[in-house]
Amino acid sequence: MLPTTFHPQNNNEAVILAPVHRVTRKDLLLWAVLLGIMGIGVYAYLTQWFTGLGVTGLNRPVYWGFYITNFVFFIGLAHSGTFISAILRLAGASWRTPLTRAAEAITLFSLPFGVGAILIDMGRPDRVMNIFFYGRFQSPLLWDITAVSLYLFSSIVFFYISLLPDIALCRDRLTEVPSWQQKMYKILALGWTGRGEQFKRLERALDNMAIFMTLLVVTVHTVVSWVFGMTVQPGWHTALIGPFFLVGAIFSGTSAVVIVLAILRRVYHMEKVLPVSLFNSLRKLLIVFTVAWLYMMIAEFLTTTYGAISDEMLVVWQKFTGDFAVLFWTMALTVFVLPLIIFLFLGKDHVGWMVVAAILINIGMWIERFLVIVPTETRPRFVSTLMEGMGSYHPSWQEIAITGSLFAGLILLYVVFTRFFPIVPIWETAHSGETK
Amino acid sequence: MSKMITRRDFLKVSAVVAGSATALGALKNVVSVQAAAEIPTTLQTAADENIFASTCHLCSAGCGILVRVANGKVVKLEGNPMHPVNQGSLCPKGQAAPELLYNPDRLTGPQKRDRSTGHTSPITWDEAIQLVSQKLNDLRQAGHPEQAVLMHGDTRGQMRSFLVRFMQAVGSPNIISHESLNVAAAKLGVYLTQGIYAMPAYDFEKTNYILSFGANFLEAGSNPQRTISGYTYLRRGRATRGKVVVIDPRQGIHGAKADEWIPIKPGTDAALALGMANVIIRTGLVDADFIKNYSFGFDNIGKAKGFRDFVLDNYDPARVEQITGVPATTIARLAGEFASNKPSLALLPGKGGLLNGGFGGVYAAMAVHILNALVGSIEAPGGTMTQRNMPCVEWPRLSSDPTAKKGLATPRMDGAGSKFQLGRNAYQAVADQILDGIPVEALFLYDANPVFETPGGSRFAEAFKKVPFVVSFSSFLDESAELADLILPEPTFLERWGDDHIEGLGYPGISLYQPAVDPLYETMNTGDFLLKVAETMGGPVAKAFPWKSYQEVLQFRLENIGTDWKTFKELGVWFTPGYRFARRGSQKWVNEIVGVDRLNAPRDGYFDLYSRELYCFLGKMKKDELATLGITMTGDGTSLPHYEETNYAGDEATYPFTLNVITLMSLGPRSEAANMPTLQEISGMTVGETWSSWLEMNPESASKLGLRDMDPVWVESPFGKVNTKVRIVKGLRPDVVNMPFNQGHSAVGRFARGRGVNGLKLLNPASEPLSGLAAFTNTHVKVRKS
Amino acid sequence: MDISELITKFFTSTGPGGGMILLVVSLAASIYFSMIRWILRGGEEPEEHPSN
Amino acid sequence: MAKWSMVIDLEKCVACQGCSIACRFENNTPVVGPDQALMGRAMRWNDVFPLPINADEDTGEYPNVTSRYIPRPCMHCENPPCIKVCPVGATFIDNEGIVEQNYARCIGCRFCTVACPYGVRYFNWLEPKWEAPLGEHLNPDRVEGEGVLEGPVVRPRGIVEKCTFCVHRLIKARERAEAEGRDFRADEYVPACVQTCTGKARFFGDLDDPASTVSQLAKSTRAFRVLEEVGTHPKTIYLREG
Repeated sequence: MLPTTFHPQNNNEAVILAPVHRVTRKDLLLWAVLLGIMGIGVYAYLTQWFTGLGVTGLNRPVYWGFYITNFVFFIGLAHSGTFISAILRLAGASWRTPLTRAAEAITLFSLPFGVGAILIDMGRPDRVMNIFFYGRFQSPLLWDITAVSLYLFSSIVFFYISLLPDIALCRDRLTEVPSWQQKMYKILALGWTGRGEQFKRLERALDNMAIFMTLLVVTVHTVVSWVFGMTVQPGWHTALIGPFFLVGAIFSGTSAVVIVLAILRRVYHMEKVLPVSLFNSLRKLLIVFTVAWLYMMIAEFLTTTYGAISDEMLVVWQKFTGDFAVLFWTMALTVFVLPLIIFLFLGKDHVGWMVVAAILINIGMWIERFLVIVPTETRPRFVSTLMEGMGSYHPSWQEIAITGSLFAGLILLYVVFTRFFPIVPIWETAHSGETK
Repeated sequence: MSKMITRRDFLKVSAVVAGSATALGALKNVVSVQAAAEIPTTLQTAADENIFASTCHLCSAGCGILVRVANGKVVKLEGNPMHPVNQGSLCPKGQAAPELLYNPDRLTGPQKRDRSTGHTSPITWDEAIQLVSQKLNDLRQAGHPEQAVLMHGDTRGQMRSFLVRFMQAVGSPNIISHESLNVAAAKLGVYLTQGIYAMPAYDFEKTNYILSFGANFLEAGSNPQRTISGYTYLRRGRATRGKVVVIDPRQGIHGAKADEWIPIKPGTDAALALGMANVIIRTGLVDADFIKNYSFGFDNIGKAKGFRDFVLDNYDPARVEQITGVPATTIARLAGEFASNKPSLALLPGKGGLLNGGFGGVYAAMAVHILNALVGSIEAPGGTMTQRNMPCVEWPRLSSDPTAKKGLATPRMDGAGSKFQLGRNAYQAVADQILDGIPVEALFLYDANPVFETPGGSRFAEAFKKVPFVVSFSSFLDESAELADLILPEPTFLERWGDDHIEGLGYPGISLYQPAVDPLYETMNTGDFLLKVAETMGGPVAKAFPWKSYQEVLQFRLENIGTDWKTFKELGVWFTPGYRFARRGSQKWVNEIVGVDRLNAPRDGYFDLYSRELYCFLGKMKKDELATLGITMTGDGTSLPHYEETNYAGDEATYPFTLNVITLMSLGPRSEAANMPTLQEISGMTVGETWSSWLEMNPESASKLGLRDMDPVWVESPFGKVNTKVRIVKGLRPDVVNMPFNQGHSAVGRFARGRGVNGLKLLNPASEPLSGLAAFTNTHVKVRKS
Repeated sequence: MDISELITKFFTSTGPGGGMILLVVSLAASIYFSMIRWILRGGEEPEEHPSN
Repeated sequence: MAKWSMVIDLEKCVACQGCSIACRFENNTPVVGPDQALMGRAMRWNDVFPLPINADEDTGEYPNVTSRYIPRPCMHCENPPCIKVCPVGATFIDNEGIVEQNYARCIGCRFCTVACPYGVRYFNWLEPKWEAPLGEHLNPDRVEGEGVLEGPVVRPRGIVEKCTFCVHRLIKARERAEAEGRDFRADEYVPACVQTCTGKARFFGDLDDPASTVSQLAKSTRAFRVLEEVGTHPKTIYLREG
């Protein structure tokens, strides 16, 4: 016998719960397509498993390519959730509440793919346990693993506890869903009642975790950057690389939230729950981030070019005018110029333009991650080691397929989640606040 | 109440401070690297191991090797430290030799090819012996033993004389060496001046100054390992560092290592050498004793013009600058340095030198060697030496029967000595001669792949069609073996007996090949095969070869080298160290150093500045007669070294570049090397290429043609065109382009086939009419983007 | 063994790193576990102090 | 304890690549074939390159062109960036200063290859293979221990390998000295590249022994180390030309 559960009063409850009631044909089709893409990725990975990393376009000296780019990108994307819900929680920005879960879900679902990208990149995935048997803490890779695994773990908890009241709500309200689904809600709700101290304690726990999560966000992406920054390679070996990665991560993560929100709003008819004002708030944030990112870029490139150390300049020229010039200037266009124009002149009260800008930013940020990693490798300090055909990188179909399947996986987890759990926190957006 | 800091507190504080200090100290350790704790390990190795001393056969240097045989497999080669040529060193080719032995494309046994179908079928060695002896006996019975022809490559040691003896016993004078493709021009230059038909050995160790005329001595000279050791000793092995000047249109490795690189206009080396001679004579820096007492033709001889006046009249540095493109001041300076930093040395090109394609090349070699004479560096410490060979036991007298005598009296089929009056061998001309109707009934190819390695090699493919019986002894199915009727594979040098004379150091020495492993396949040492053929042929041929095996032949010949067979086998090499120079004008000088090989001119110990030998051939010729030989000079000038303008194939307007096919250290001179994957993978280090060929071009010329590095190009000469890619090389004359040799095989094996293109296909296939030399550097090409 | 050596050993030798990861993660696990229990216990109506 | 070091006299080096190939046959590095080589996956632990190290260095215009070549084994840094970043201690420096690689432990993350400023570390992109019977020539030497695999043993795919100063030769030389009941001398051990060097440009020995040739040469005014400004302190020392 369940004790009677208290659920905060929310007028939009029906709207928010609407997508959870049923899995449509269209859903199944979408899931099948995404699974199909992942299947190609799995096949690609199997060829890599059985043949070796030789199936990739990686080479000497470009030892790291798409996979590591994906790793950095996905970890960066993951910063959206923590940023929106933890940092904004601490800042007391109450407008964030409707989009916290949508944002946190991005965190939760992109992190495994970030970690997966690392495993995919390993030459000997069968020896992954060596990291635990023989781990050396002098290696930044260990810092990375520590930080990312803690981050993943904490994100799950952070996400889960904020989901608890809504799971309980599903348990109590969704009586027409299949029995396995009901059972799932029942187990996952952990006997949530919403009575007594529960909501108060939940808020307290979330507040405290938010502090911790904020620290983790900073740590994680700085540590990710240190994988590069701790080497002596030109273009990487800079103290700025930590903040640089961090700002970039929050930037791309926040843009990702814009995209997700817009889609949810449209597909699940949540215009009321997710009002345009949300986009306007995000727009303001994004303007700040774009400018901050521009500042980072200028700080980085001005220092390098002004100092003009020849090793460093080789990398800079690779980006400005060399093999990566097209990518570099595309990145500049999609990360600064177009988004700023959109944000300043077109984006206000216009979800469509915001989405365009957000997509551009995410494409640009992926390219940016690529440009941080690969050009440096193409121009190592000992340039003579480059012979004909070397110092360039062309990803193979396996790398592209696996990258595609990582994105497909992220989307799949996301869309499946929205069909079983309310993507807008019902209790947090409730009209009546506290328990009676 | 004032609180006193007690001693206890003080200690506490100190401890904290000290603790932080050690922690900070630890920080330093954290960011530095510590030696790892040792995990006990053991070394596992082969159960049984042996080391065999032997000799490398992958180029003409003949380095001593120590072969490590583990569990019955050859796993590693090292240089033999006892061997004077390489003294423990070994170049990449030698190091890669296990890939020759264990090459997947080796021929595994004798085969017979059916001409009509082109199919090959395995036969037994007995059948092969029968077929060959039958053929030779048939030829002898028909009274035409001279119609058996043997073409061979870099074959030295006893095998060379063994082959000669075999062919002589059969009755054929036609043993044709490939030297007309490479060293013969230089050898002729030495012959026409010093009167000895051999490449000089150089005393690198004692010389102060080296002028290298395209000798390419650090990559692909005739004895690269010897010249490399000599060079490094000259530079850093002794107290004073010698100077090295390289004269070559291509900088290459030797130009890069030299103190000065003089990019000379191709084919004008003679003018430069004579321009320097002009300066040396004018400034009175000649070695007066040598010139006055031991040379011929410096001053005028009666009415005939001597070397001095000829050079002073014709080779003023200002004029030489016009011809060679080398500034007169540079010529004067280098000549001065050369003559005043004695002992100094002028190096003749060995392989891959850029001598002129016509007889001008021989004149150039003469002019270069005369520079050595002018500074007294002939047979002198720090100068040239005369290579001595180990005394071998004389072969038993060959009692030729009438058939053989008749055959031996016929002129050589390659035209050497007849058509090519001054030639000793005309390897590349064999095809033309056959196609011109000279009958050849049996053609043996030993260590020879003429279809690939001669300019216009496809003529050989045609010529082979007219020869009913072509036999190849190659270990690989190379381009020539593919067309042979009998393919009788010889084991690689790691599986057979053999020997080699040590060259390049002056003093005599002999180096042994011994089987490090049993032959992997049904192959047979060609020596053993010919012994069996001789036995089967019977009669005088059998009598000439009383030995049971080729190893016995070696033991017989090397009886008196000063050591017993056991010690020789153990050491792999035996030599008499220390070159003893002959005193100028002594009996030894006359008997061994100067004039020994002259056929017409007197063997009087005089070094010819005015070549009396050449006078015997050209002295009386008229202008038009000379013109047919491609010589524009008339009168005394024909016997004196002079500059002859190269008669290029392809007019300069259409074909603006001179093509130079360069030999690289990595791929070397032998076709098999192209099928060694390791060598392919390091082949084009200087330009960053592997497994392919390329065209080297000066950046200026490339930009004129609108070509960028790595652009695909057509290289076209009047004789053909090939498709390759252009590589920009700064160290190259704008009017010269280079292509690497030993790529573009259509056979040999999986690693060689279809890799790049063969630049020799573009070269003028003509032979030089006086000497029978292949014309390697007188072809012009054009280049266009493809 | 002094502290500096200990720190050095921790960073440079093989093993402690893996242990560190496990330690951090398991520490977090136990904290989170008790935190969730603490939150849920807030729902029990304890007799000692009735809330309303 | 010895501190092994190599000195390469660039004046005596004639870029013959004998060292590259001696290394290949001593250490069983595979030929990767034309396609792989074109991608830059050729394995030459000891490679030879045309200089300049720095691409914007001026090499002059024709005819005053400077061309130089440099052979590059592992630098065996005293402070190797590769070792710092290895997450599992698969690459390590032994107490004689040799930077080694344990093939049994490497996880193939390629952090070390990225961290090495000299590009001396090579990754096995594919299974190394020798077309039969080419594999017959493989050096049978291997160094084994508890969880350790080193030496010329053929490496599996997916791991990193590198120049080890032919450490198995050191072990062999020590074992031989021990078997013969005498003390091991530093001159009993040289790597394959040093042994084969056509120009006798390479010297090898103990940098801790002030009387050794390498110590003497390291003091030469011609001595320099590649990228010494990076703080890696290489024990492979070069002597300038000229």
